[in-house]
Amino acid sequence: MVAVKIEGNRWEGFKGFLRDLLGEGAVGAVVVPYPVPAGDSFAHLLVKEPSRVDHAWPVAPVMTVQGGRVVSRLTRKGPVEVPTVVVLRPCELAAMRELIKLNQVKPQGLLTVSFDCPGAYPLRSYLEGNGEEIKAAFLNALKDFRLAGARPLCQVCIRFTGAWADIEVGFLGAPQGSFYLIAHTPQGEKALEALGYTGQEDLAEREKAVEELTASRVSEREAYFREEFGPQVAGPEALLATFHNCINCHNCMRVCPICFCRECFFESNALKVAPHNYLMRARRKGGLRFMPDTLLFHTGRMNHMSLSCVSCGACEDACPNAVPVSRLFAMVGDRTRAIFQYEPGRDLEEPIPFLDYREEELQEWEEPYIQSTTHCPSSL
Amino acid sequence: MAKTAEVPQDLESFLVSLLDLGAVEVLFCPKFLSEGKVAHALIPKEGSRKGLAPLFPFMPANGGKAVSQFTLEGPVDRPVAVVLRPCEIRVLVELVKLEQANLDNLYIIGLECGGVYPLEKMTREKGAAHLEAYNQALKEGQVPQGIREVCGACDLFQPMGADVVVSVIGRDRPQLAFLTGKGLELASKVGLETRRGEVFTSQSQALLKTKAANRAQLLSSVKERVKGYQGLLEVFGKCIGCHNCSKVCPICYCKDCFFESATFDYEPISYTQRLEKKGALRVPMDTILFHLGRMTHMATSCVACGMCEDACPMGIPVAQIFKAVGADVQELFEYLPGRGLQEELPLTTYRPVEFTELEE
Amino acid sequence: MEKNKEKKGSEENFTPRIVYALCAWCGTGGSETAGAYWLKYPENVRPFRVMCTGALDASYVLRAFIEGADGVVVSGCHPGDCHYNLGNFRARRRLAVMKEVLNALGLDGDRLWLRWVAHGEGKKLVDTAWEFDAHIREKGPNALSRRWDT
Amino acid sequence: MSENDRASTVLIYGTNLAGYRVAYALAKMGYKAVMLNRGAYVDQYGNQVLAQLPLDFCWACGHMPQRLFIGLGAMQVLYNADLLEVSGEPGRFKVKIRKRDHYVNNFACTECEACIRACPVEVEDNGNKRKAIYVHPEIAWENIFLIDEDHCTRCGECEKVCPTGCLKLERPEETIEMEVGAVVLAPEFDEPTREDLAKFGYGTLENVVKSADLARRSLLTNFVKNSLERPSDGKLPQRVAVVVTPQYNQGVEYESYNATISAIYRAVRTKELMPEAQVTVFFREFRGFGKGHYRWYEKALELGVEIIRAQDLQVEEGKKKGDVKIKYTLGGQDRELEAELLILIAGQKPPTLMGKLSRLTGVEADEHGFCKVLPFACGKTTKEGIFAVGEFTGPKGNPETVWEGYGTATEILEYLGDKNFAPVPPPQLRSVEGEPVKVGVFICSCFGEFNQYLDLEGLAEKVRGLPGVDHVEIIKGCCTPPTMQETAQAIKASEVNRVVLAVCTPLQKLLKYRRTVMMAGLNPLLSEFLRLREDIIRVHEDREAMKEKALALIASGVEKVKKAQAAPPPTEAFTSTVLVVGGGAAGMEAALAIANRGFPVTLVEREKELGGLARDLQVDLEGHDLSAYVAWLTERVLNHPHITVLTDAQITDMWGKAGRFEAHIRQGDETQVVRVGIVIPAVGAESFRPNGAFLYGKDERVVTQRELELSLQKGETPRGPVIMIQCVGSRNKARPYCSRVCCSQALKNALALADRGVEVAILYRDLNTYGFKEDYYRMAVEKGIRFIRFSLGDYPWVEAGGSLLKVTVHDVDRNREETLEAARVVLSVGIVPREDYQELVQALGYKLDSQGFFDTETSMCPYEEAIKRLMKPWELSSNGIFPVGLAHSPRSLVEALLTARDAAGRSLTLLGKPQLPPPNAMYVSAVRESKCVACGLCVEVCPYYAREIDEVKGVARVRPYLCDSCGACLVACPSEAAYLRDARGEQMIPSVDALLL
Amino acid sequence: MSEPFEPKIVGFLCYWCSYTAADLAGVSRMKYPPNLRVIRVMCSSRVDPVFIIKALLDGADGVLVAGCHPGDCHYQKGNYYARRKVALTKKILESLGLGPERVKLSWIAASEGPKFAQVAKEFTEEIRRLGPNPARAEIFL
Repeated sequence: MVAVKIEGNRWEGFKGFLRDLLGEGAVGAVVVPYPVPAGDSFAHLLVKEPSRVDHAWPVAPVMTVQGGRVVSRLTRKGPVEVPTVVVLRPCELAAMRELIKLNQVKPQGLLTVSFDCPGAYPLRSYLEGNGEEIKAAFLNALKDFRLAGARPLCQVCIRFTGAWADIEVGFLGAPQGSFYLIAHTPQGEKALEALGYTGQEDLAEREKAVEELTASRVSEREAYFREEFGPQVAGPEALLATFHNCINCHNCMRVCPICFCRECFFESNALKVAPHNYLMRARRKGGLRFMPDTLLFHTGRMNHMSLSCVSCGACEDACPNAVPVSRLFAMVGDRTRAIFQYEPGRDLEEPIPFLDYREEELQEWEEPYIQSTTHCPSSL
Repeated sequence: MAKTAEVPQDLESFLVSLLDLGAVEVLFCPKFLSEGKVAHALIPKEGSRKGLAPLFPFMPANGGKAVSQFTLEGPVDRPVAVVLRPCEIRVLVELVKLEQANLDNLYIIGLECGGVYPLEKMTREKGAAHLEAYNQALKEGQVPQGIREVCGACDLFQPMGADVVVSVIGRDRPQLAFLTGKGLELASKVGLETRRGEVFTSQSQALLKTKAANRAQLLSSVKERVKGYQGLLEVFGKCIGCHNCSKVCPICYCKDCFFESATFDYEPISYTQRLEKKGALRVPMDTILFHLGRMTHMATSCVACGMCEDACPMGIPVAQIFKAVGADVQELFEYLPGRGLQEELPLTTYRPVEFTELEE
Repeated sequence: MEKNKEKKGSEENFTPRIVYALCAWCGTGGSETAGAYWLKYPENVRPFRVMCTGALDASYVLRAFIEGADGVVVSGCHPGDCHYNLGNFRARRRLAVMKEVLNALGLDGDRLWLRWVAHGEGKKLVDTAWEFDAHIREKGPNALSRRWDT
Repeated sequence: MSENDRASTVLIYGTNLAGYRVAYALAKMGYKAVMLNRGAYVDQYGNQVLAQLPLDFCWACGHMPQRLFIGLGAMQVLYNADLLEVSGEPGRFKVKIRKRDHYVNNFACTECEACIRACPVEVEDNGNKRKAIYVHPEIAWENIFLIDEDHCTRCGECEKVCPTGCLKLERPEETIEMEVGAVVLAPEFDEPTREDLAKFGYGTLENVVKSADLARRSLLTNFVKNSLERPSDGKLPQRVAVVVTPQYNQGVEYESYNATISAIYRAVRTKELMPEAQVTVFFREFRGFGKGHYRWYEKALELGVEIIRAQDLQVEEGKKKGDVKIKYTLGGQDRELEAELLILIAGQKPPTLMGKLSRLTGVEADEHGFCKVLPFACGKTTKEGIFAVGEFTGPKGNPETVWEGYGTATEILEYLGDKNFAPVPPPQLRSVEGEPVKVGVFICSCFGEFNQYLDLEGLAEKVRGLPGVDHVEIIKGCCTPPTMQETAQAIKASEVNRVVLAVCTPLQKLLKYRRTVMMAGLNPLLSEFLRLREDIIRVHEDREAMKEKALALIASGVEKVKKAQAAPPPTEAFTSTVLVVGGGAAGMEAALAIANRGFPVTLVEREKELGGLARDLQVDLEGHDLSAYVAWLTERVLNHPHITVLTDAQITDMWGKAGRFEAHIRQGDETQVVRVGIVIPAVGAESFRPNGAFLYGKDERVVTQRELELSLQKGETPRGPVIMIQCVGSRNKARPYCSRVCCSQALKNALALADRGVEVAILYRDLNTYGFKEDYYRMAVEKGIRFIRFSLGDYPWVEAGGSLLKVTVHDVDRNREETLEAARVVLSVGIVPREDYQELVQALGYKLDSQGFFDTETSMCPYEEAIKRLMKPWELSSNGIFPVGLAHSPRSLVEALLTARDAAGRSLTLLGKPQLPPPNAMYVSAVRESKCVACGLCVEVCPYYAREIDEVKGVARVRPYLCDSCGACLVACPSEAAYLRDARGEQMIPSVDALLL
Repeated sequence: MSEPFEPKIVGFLCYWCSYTAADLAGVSRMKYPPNLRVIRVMCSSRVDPVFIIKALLDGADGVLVAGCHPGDCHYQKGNYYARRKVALTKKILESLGLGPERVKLSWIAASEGPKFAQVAKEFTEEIRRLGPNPARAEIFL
């Protein structure tokens, strides 16, 4: 492990580091968020020229396209041809690593850089607010790590460091006006060494800060889902009321980095049924909502991907009608993942739970049969 | 002049009577999910008719698309009354031409449309609050405040192709007009006495003029805004490529969008070459290609229903732009989507002599 | 069961719709054994055959819950005894996730049961049908399956 | 005798499992078999697996395919049959058989039970009432109709009502003669009698039961609390004892391979049901040497099962009424235990038929009374052309029994003439492409039987009202040849192209239903079957509700077929050559057995010489001359025209799947490419190296058994006592398996040392002298060899004091510490997998089991791999890879050769067929390429290696003949890219909806 | 900046007429500018407007679609559809101010080798006059 402390403005320093990586030829390109022409949003740019990095926003105030998805599009057909740095939020990195397991990202040639993420603003409030003010407030958050108005899920995020990246950019626990560069992998070390960084900075302060914040976030998250959010959505009544806003556009699925399918099962022929089927169901229920299958879509999707859900919040940002999708999925996912103590993106060797099994496990989910019951009238 | 009748009580009870008196077996109509939230609902005879919301100014999904989903696999085998806004009927007609819907046994009840509120607005502001002002504006033949831009500039708010037209603009109480044999059949089945009368009020006709002017103005301002690559990027630059506009678009009926197919998964070399050429490259690629490409696929049939703009998480005025471009290309082919089933889709027909100016 | 009837007098007429998902080998075999011995179980329990419990897609189960079932019970070969070697180990994981998704959303994962039944275990299958029927009667109707706004 | 003079049919006497396997293997190789059944029906005489396998491990679906072959005409079963005479010579025996057909021909019976209703005779049977004609109560997967001859009055009522004519009260006894190429003796298992078990109180004490009795009692529920109720008073016992009887009943019964694990398993299940109960298991030694056995043993200890390794044991009446007192000796002390219920795990008796069959056929018995078979062969008796298999030749494990069937079939081929069996080709199917969907529903009335339970007419009327149903018809049946014909005609006449059959039981009759649909020219993918009888008529009472349910099931079927699409069964080319990797004894054996049938085999050995580990072997415990056999084998292999031997060769690269592998083999500087259809890994294994432990490697007086053996061969004799330590590197957390060979090796060497007058002590945990090896154990005790038992947590300690080594051991039986002196300490080291397996495994895309050997996953089933898996009818389910020898699992040489013969047999069922259809014909999984993004989830979950990623297209691909259509892939695929051809998403969702009608 | 502008033009030529004409032009050693890069399609109607737009967004300075003369299509009416498609594309480009003049439709029969050379030359000149496609350098497209 190589860990160094960099003095100076964190923002400029981070960009400077990326620029140096490009400039020193350690890599051939960088993927990094960048302001769009109108300046009102950000898009990922694949950059070759070091000078362009000056205008980049490695830590963007909003998540427009989930970075994991960007990397997937970039490498789905094969690994990058030039060594490329990808700057990702921790949740984007987790998604990318999950996609490696799913063969949707080819990691060869990629050098991942992630950072202590202060969270992101809801897309909608960012678009409607005063861009410059928000940007300023956001840059401030890199200092004290408090982002007022951040997305609710970001506020209870428990994987907010870039510890799974090749190179982690650490703000927490670093003295003001400085930050850490920490290489976690041989590739990361090589890249740092190429820039002349060596040594092993004492990270005790940082580890303590991360630990404390994690601990408080864990309890906040748990409390938020149990006390605040959970009761708002739990149960048939509340859940359906939550989905009354859903317009069935499936955009949550479209922007989801984990939903890598080319065609969603819930948009496939499987659900295209004849008119009499709709009528039959309508008769049973006293009516049938159109577009149909809202609940099936959401719960079905939870079964498909909640184990791999990285709680990035992209779905909620993309929902045109304010359904708290990301929180629903995070709440459910926290519980389904707990069954297998699985964490998406944690370990590339850790198989996705549905691919794995133990011969003796989960007996508590089976219904025991200890004694032949007497219900059966024609008992033998 | 047509056979008309005032609704005896309110529109909802007329619709219920269609079921009760056996005129139809099923009703397809917007219905309240909860306060201020509606969805289209398939209501069988024995179903619950509480909370019908035919006129609620809100469009969570294009009703034409909903009917298409209902009848995609084949015709319905029993009479169904479908309550639709004009743009929804036009969608339905287009989709029938594209073999995506089936009109058999459908009785189309077309609403004279005052426009609907944007999705966001409705959800955030609990839209019902505007209802009174909205109804007042319609009564006076005005454009209600705050409705979607494309609705404000819609001059096709008087339904075409309906069996029954519900006229509301300039009226205290909706009036029904029975325009087809099927429509009259409904009238007689529920025992409505009809008389001859105008389908639409003079206020409605006046509104038509206002809206036509709004339309012209909207089209030119939008075109000005997106002009050239610069303009295009100013507007579409923030597109996040979610393709939700195409997903909610009733005309984009494809099972798999071309732009999501493997065609647009690029080999690594594509990125390398482009990066070499330009020095930087937006990833994923094809943000603008998607919009322009989609335009070439569906602009001829775009009915400017506005769903795409509602569904855009980035607030891009997609519907306005597509309406503007759609207007141009539809004019080019003298085609109005949804006007009639006999009108052929522009790109599946041709005339031996046309567009001679393209050739030297 | 007698007790239930007293307690839920108003719902005495409630006949739950129950889907019994069976693998094509042991589960179906169990129901054939039940037939061979003329063992009776409630008529409202309807078999749904899949090749293997490991081939029971979550979407089938959810669809049943949303479109009319009050309960779904799944039976197949005992662990270690799957016709396809290990389908049931995977099925158990999937079932656990299905139940937990339902639980997390307050949709009562207990309306979904998993119990292994081998080919010869006709009575076990019948017992399960009775037990599950009583269990669901106790719970009452599944709210979801009667809602138009799903 | 020339090939043309030989007969092609094989006579199989008896119906034990190995016999079935022989017939099944022969059928697959193209030969017919006649099975002689002494009984009136299938499985009247319990075979080994039936007797030993508890109900929780169901093997019906594994056994059924073998039965299906009877239906296909490959096997003919004679009932109530007896062998009268055998004459002639190998290749053309004349046999005379007396037989009388069963009253009810099971293969023609529709199981309508009209006969039962018609029968006027009521019989009281064990507290239940039944008729004089009744269904066999114990065989779950076939409804076997029996006539109780003691009570039957021959009134003929049953025969009158039988709609199919399958019931005939007068079945004449006939004597037939036939010519057969070979005879296989496969009589069934002999259980100890009541008298044999009398010393355990069986038959005298009410609460002493056999495990098999418990099984019978829990027939329909599996093992539950009710199964444990005491026979005397119905009380649930709180103190349960389990005794493995053969270990205390020497000379009377033999210990089957499953005995101790059965005891452990029964104890574990009891403890699981009643955690508060006290459960005690008695045996002398734990002989769990199968895969996964040791894990169950540990589980028992974890759950608090008490295990007592009593040296001797007696049972008498307990103090409290109904209780049982077990008096036993442990460490020389007498102790006792009172139990409320005693469960006996009984052994196996020498076959009673031995004398008779010996007289008839000339086969010889061995000293134990079992049929004598020749070493280094499979099922060969002392009489040429007559074979003996299964429990007839001695106690067997399940895998051995199954392997033996295939192995023996390969031996038999030598004696047979031309192939005489080929399955009937499927009927011609018409294309329905472009036709509008027309659904026909055919409701079976079972010759009118169903009418009394269900208003079929009314049901048909309602079905007519279902949307999209074009034709409804009530049929008589579709499971007997005439009704199949009639129904096919009806389907044709109705001009429908989708068929729903509402019938009885698809598991048994599925193939007949599918055939009926095919006879109508339709692809069976366009049809669906549902069960009016098993799902409705027999299990319900409320007629209205039954009709409603029937309608829902039919509606569900209708919805499913509406979107069904036809597709022909895919076939794939198969390369009929074999690659054997490893030239040890097992590899050579497999190569030779295959090459003898004329198929080319390439054998790759990385060393310069063939023979592997076996080169060092001389004789085994039983005295078989191993070195002579290995020498003979090597000679044959090197000179065989169909075997290419590549020594000093290495596989540098390999890929592919069953049917077409490609291997690059380097020999010196040259590399050649070999294309084969089957790969047989025979790469052997290694001995555990106990580096440093017990002073091994530090003190030269500490040696392994193998080293001792080599020095003994050289004529060296240790001067002073020898101490052997067993289970070095085996049966611990890291290697939780028994290496199986070390106890025999230790005994062999100990006996040799004793003969030279050396004092020997064997320190052991459990002495695994399974089967007849027990004799040598007894011999060792007689010769004064000491046996001291220690425990897993307390291994002996070796110190290098003075001239002799000092070994300290804690004797658990006597609970005392003892220090012994030794001139040699001999370590019995286990067999461990080789580290270089991984390369081959990766190249083959195969998996190792949890113990690191070359078989796929071990199973939860403690019975040495689920029997079902062993009996998989589809050989290719292991991706055309048949591991043999030590690479498969630790085994003695003779046992390892058996795995080789099995692999050869499996290969021979496939080789020579240029095209292989998938096992389930058209019912395979498939890929919608446009939806697939090559995520690989389906590849991972496929249990049969049937899926792979096509790197060029970037999509998944199915290898159809590996696919057994389980559907794991379609569930793993979150999209609709993976699907089963008969269960597409668009079929399943509407059918769920309709089910809830 | 200093480099002289050499237009890049994509030509979609129908197999039966225009591609043969291009062949003929080559065989007859008629000179036409090297700027035209030819993509062969079976019929001009195969040219999805998306192809044209993709070419323009990828930096092509001009797109030429050429096929058989009206009434002369090998597939009877493909070129009529092609004409409508090109008209549609040009209209969209016009509406959005993206320079419809960068797209050209031309009917060139198999025998019209000289015409092909001439069209190529004229169109290249026309594009040269229009200058580089502004999309070329745009990184956000």
